[in-house]
Amino acid sequence: MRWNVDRIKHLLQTETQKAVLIGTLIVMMIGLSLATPSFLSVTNFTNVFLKVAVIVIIASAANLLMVTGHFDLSVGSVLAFSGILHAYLCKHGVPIEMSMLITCIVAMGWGGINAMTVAVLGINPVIATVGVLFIARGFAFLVARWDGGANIMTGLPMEFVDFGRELVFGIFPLAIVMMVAALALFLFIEKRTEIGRFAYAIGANLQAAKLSGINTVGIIALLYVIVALFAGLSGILQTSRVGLAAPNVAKGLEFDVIVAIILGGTAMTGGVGSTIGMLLGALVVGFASNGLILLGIPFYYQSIAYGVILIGSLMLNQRFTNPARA
Amino acid sequence: SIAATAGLADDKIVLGKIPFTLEHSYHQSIVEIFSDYAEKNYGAETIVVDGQASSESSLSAVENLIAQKVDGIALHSPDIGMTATAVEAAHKAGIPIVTTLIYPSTKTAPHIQPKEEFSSFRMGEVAAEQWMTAFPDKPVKVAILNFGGFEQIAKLRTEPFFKGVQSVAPDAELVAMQNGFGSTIKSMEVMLDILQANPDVNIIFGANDDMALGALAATEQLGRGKMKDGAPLTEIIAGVDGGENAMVKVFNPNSSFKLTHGQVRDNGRAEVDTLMAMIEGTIEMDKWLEVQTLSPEFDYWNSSVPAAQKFLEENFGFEKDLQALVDTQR
Amino acid sequence: MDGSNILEIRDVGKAFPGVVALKGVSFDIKRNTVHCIVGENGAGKSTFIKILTGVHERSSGEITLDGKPFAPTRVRDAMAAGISVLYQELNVVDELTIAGNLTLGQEAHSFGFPKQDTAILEKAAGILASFDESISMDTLVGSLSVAQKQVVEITKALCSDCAVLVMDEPTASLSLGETRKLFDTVARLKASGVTIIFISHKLDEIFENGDYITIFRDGEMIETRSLEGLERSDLVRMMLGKVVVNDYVPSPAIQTETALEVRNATTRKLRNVSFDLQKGEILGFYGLVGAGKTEVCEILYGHPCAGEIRVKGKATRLDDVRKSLKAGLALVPEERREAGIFGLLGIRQNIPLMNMANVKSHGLVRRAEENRLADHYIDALSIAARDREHQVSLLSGGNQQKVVIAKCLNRDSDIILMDEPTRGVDVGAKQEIHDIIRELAGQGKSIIVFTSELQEVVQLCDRIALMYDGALRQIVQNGPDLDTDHIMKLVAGEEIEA
Amino acid sequence: MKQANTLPGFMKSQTFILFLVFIALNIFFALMSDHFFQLGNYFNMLKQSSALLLTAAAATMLMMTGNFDLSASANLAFSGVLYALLAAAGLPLLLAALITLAAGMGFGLINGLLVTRWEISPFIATLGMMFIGNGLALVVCGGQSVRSGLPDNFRNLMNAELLGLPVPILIALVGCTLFWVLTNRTLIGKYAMAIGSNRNAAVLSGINVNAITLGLFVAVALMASLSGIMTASRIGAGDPRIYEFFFMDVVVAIMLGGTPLSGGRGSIIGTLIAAMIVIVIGNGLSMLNVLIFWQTIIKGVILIVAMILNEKVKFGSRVVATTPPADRSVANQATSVAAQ
Ligand SMILES: Nc1ncnc2c1ncn2[C@@H]1O[C@H](COP(=O)(O)OP(=O)(O)OP(=O)(O)O)[C@@H](O)[C@H]1O
Ligand SMILES: Nc1ncnc2c1ncn2[C@@H]1O[C@H](COP(=O)(O)OP(=O)(O)OP(=O)(O)O)[C@@H](O)[C@H]1O
Ligand SMILES: [Mg+2]
Ligand SMILES: [Mg+2]
Repeated sequence: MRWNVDRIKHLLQTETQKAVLIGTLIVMMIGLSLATPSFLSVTNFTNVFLKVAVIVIIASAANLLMVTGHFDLSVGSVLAFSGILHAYLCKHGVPIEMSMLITCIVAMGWGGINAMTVAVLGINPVIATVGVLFIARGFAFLVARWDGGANIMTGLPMEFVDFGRELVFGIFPLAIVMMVAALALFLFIEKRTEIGRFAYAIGANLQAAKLSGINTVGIIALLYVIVALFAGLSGILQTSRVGLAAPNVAKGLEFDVIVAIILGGTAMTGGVGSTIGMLLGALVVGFASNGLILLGIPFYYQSIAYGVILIGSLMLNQRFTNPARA
Repeated sequence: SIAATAGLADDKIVLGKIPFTLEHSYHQSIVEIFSDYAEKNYGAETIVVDGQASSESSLSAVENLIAQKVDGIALHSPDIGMTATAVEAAHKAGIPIVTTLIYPSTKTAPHIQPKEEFSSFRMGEVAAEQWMTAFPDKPVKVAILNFGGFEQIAKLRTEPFFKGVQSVAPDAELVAMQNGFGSTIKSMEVMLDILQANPDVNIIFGANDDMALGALAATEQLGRGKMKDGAPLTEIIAGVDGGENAMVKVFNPNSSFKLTHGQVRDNGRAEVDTLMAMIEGTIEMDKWLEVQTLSPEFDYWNSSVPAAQKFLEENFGFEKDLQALVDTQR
Repeated sequence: MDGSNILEIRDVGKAFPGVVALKGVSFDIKRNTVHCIVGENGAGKSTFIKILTGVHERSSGEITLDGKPFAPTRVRDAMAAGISVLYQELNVVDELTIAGNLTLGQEAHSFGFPKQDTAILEKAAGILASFDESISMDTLVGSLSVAQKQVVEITKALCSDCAVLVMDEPTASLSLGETRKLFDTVARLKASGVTIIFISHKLDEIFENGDYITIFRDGEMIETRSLEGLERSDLVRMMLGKVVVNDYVPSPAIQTETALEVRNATTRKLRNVSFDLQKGEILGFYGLVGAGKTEVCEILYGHPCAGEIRVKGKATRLDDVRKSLKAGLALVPEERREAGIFGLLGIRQNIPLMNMANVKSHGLVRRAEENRLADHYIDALSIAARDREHQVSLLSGGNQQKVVIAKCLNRDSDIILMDEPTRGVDVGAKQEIHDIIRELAGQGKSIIVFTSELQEVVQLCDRIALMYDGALRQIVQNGPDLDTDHIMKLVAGEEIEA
Repeated sequence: MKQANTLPGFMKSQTFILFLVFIALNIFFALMSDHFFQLGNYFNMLKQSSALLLTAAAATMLMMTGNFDLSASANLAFSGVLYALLAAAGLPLLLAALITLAAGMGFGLINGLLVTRWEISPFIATLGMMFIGNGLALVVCGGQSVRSGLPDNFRNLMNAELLGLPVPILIALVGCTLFWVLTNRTLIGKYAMAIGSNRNAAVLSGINVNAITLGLFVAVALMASLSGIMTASRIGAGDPRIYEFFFMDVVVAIMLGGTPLSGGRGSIIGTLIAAMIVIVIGNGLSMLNVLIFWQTIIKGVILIVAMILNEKVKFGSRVVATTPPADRSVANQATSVAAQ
């Protein structure tokens, strides 16, 4: 296909959401690099990517889940629980790789509960996953308590932190590599596999999807399990990055994830959305919070500015997709 | 004055303890010490209702305990204003109440006050001294992680710490003060951003150990965070609480997390003792009485591992060997 | 009929992003007439109505109502001007009762508290009962069938005292009986001085009720004239720009091989339904609304039943959609919006969903294959769309139906179930769909068409199964000597001596 | 045609099942703890939850339209601080309250305009307002709770009694009754339902969908703001960090009460019972001296189990509801065709 004015125009028309997000990002970057000299550097971009890595890893899967019209509010708790479990196992003599495996399987178990209640029993995803949010969080605190405190840190084997601090090829932090891998996997699923196509179909019309012979329950369940698995992996990653497992981490992570997804253009009701959009959404959020700290803005004002950026970027988007408006 | 009558007829005394939030090890430990001590020394039973770091929940907790007709309430409230209300409610029900850490705005009940500000100041002093000795010509730049501006934290920890620094290095500069949300991972992310904007930060204070550990992780990721046999290289990190995780770093000659202070046991015991004194009528429940406890400071240069070992055993039910733990560190 | 114009439409145009739906139409509507609007799917009829009623804002042009400029920006404006509308899509609130739906937006109230307006309710109940006595006013609308919902909507439109009544394909899901009653009502309203704008794809209805007719094609007004003296074939030619002949031709490839046998199928609704389907045959199921046609369709596609079903001689249970698909059946469902299309997705994504094998190689979805497939069906079924990415919910009804059929054809099943395949489809497209069905039969596929339109079975099917009240009364052979009176009697439940 | 049912209709409703769960919990805790089943304790629970009940009742109506407000907690915190500031500045309490309510209403107006005029997803719009509100609450008081200089009568609102009932309970009662009446007896309730069920149908019926949605956003904001005033008066200070997960409690109460996120139906009574279930669990488990972490877990399990029960019952009643009264109508059509 040749690139011509028409095609670009068409792309702009159909991909307004992304175009606006990219525009917002560019404006933010120009502003920040003028305002603070330390903004435009490899380490800073690494920092931002590290900051959004966990969000993007989980949101890659959660995005497709939301494309089917479902969501998972338990990711923060599953992440915290997995971090604690991993640290607990390692501290009590389970080899690190083994512990990772067990933690991942247990994390998928949490996803399995969501899959069971939401996909199979048809329970409202808000309540079902909030239920798991409570349960997993409670157990995270309990496991830590059985270990004798609120955090697990001392007594961990020295190699515990190696995984999280590993630099792939000596330059890329593992968290970023995992983020790219999760993105690539879900881009691939979205664009090239049946599951991706079916996810959109389910979100667009559940009834029609069933009548078309699509295994709707199976796909929704699978996505719930993958989301939980990614939350579990993120928990392991995060814990081994800081070398400490705390049961109170990632409170409200579910909102960060949903914000990235919705900013990226995925509808809560499903049927539309894209992995790339989600990434852009996460980056807007990540650069906003990075910039606010770089500028040394006090916390209270950061909160206000963050809210304004969220609403502002969606307003911009509305303005461009819907020129008739205001 | 009101007489503490409630519950005296019961065979067993029941105390209510409202921790700030059980989500932190400090508060878990204090609850443990409180109940053990009450049981062992007074044969009293303890009911724990979590304050969930919210003044709303804490006040509800007070009301619930009043409904259960406990004999005394120990409250670590998250808010100064609410403390007065809680005290009034307890008194109205004739139940003695003791408050901790957060001064009530009305002084109508006994209060336990850990004098943290001295140790915070001292940590600032020591950190600045150590830095100035090692790098006399590198100006002191301080970064602080707090809980998002809680005033009590400012009064007891962050302000005295910075004053301590200034007392040694008068032109020390506070280059960043950000919210670490009391969390290690959040603090790590925030500290990465702070160090990006201010790579020359050389003294970092986390208003609790979790945040100091997050700051340490951030510096480590940037290839800093190290000391050479206790000699500063890139920065000095200080925290508060004095738990096991912090101590292990503090006494590790290669880590730049070097100072902390804390107190659990004395606070817990003082709460129980004061409550029991009120129940037994030896002190009046509606008179202001400030019981002060100390929050001993530990740092690599001036404290010993055995002292820290003892502190951990007394305060956190520590049963391991600190030196051994330190030795396993890289 | 005093001959004056109640509405004058001048150069009215409407552009949606990417589509010009109306390209400046001008015509007049005379007071106290039945003015019909016809045109292919997507010609712009509904768009015109929505402009008239303030749902869409027009891009250009002017309208005068009773000689005064009329530019509604909200639905209320049109209501206040005395225009009452029956929209093409069902617009009922499932969670409310019938009474709640009928009064929605028009309630008499004081300070927000609804006042029991017995007069209105009695009037509504009267209108409702004249269509269907069995439904009570406090039934939840969600529990009604599509046809009954449509009756509720008609009742709602008729309730308000209006000067202009607009009906956009009111009979698409009505039975003959209800249709008849609707026409009686139309006649009565006209007698009482109301002007009626009537849109339909069923030409009989046009000729029966209409006084004037406006023909739309591609967003343009082709002609407005009196229906008197207009020939049916001329009308079709004006609508489509071509001639349509649609007579029954027996399917050429009927074989003696049985594709499907159903024996004594019984459910709560069905009683002992038994029939065979030959290979290469088009079997029609005809009955009134609620006779159980859809129910027969359902037991072949995912619903359990008592009795025996054999597919190609093999006893099979078809109580799960995926079992049916595996056994070689595929369905074009009755309610295309709810069960057929994936509205938010493009045509390209819709078509392969029943059978991804056609767009995969090495286990992966190939975009190029998807494109090829979409282009193939857009071409084969002449789906009118901007391009293959056109969002299906924005296609006109007929084209949406073609997308559903394309999706089903892509499955390449041997037995195809089509429940009301041409509902809401224009004459041209209907002819095309019929041609597709015939072609499929010619390829040796077996097709069952469930329809409540007599003309459709008569034109299309080789054999016709007649349903009444959950029972299959008789299967008649189509042919030149088909006795439609006999059919009507059977489906109406009259006793026939053997 | 009447269905031959052994159970009366209301017993099949979700709300009734919830009510049974609620009763069962009460009996359980009454048996387990001496102090639970006492008027004083119930007054406590109602007082503690009065803000939640009020806001949740309003938010139920909003959710019936398919919208929700995540900024309620920020609004509550902001309003509490503002109210305390105004009171400390010497304004008469009534005036302070009115100004605060007006400011709190601003949240609703902005939320409503963002959602209706700009068609921004309510999730982002109200989450954005939550961040802004949280920041504002901290900014106006400089991060310190407002407690000095408050007039003596500042806490009267929440501690006074009227007719033997604590005033906060009366306020909640009046407020909830108001919203029950609005939902079940007025056109607004009907329209809210219609908007959530089929927005298009509502628009085409001439309902001013945007005005009603906006109005309900404002109503929720007003109630959140009032809750802020009540909470400030309860704790005797304006605390900017109060009740961070308030909106979570609100949403859980509404959805457990049987109102779906997509709207279309809803039950104020259901919401109130659900809210009380959550409160009773917290209170009862605390009385049993259950560790907070176990409390969290038990809360989660009860949520899921209650929802599964709901779903089962709903399923049962759906089957009943859709049995078509077929025979007569078919016969009716048949005769009419025959008459042609
Ligand atoms: N909201 C919309 N956005 C974009 N395009 C639209 C919209 N509504 C209609 N269209 C397009 O406008 C054209 C005219 O559609 P309209 O619904 O008026 O056709 P119609 O004549 O009523 O057809 P049918 O007989 O199938 O109902 C079609 O091409 C349709 O795809
Ligand atoms: N008279 C009726 N009253 C209530 N529900 C009905 C009635 N008729 C049909 N239904 C419901 O509508 C659906 C389709 O029913 P059925 O198979 O009997 O109809 P049909 O003959 O296909 O008629 P049509 O599809 O034209 O409505 C079924 O779910 C049935 O329960
Ligand atoms: Mg139309
Ligand atoms: Mg049917």
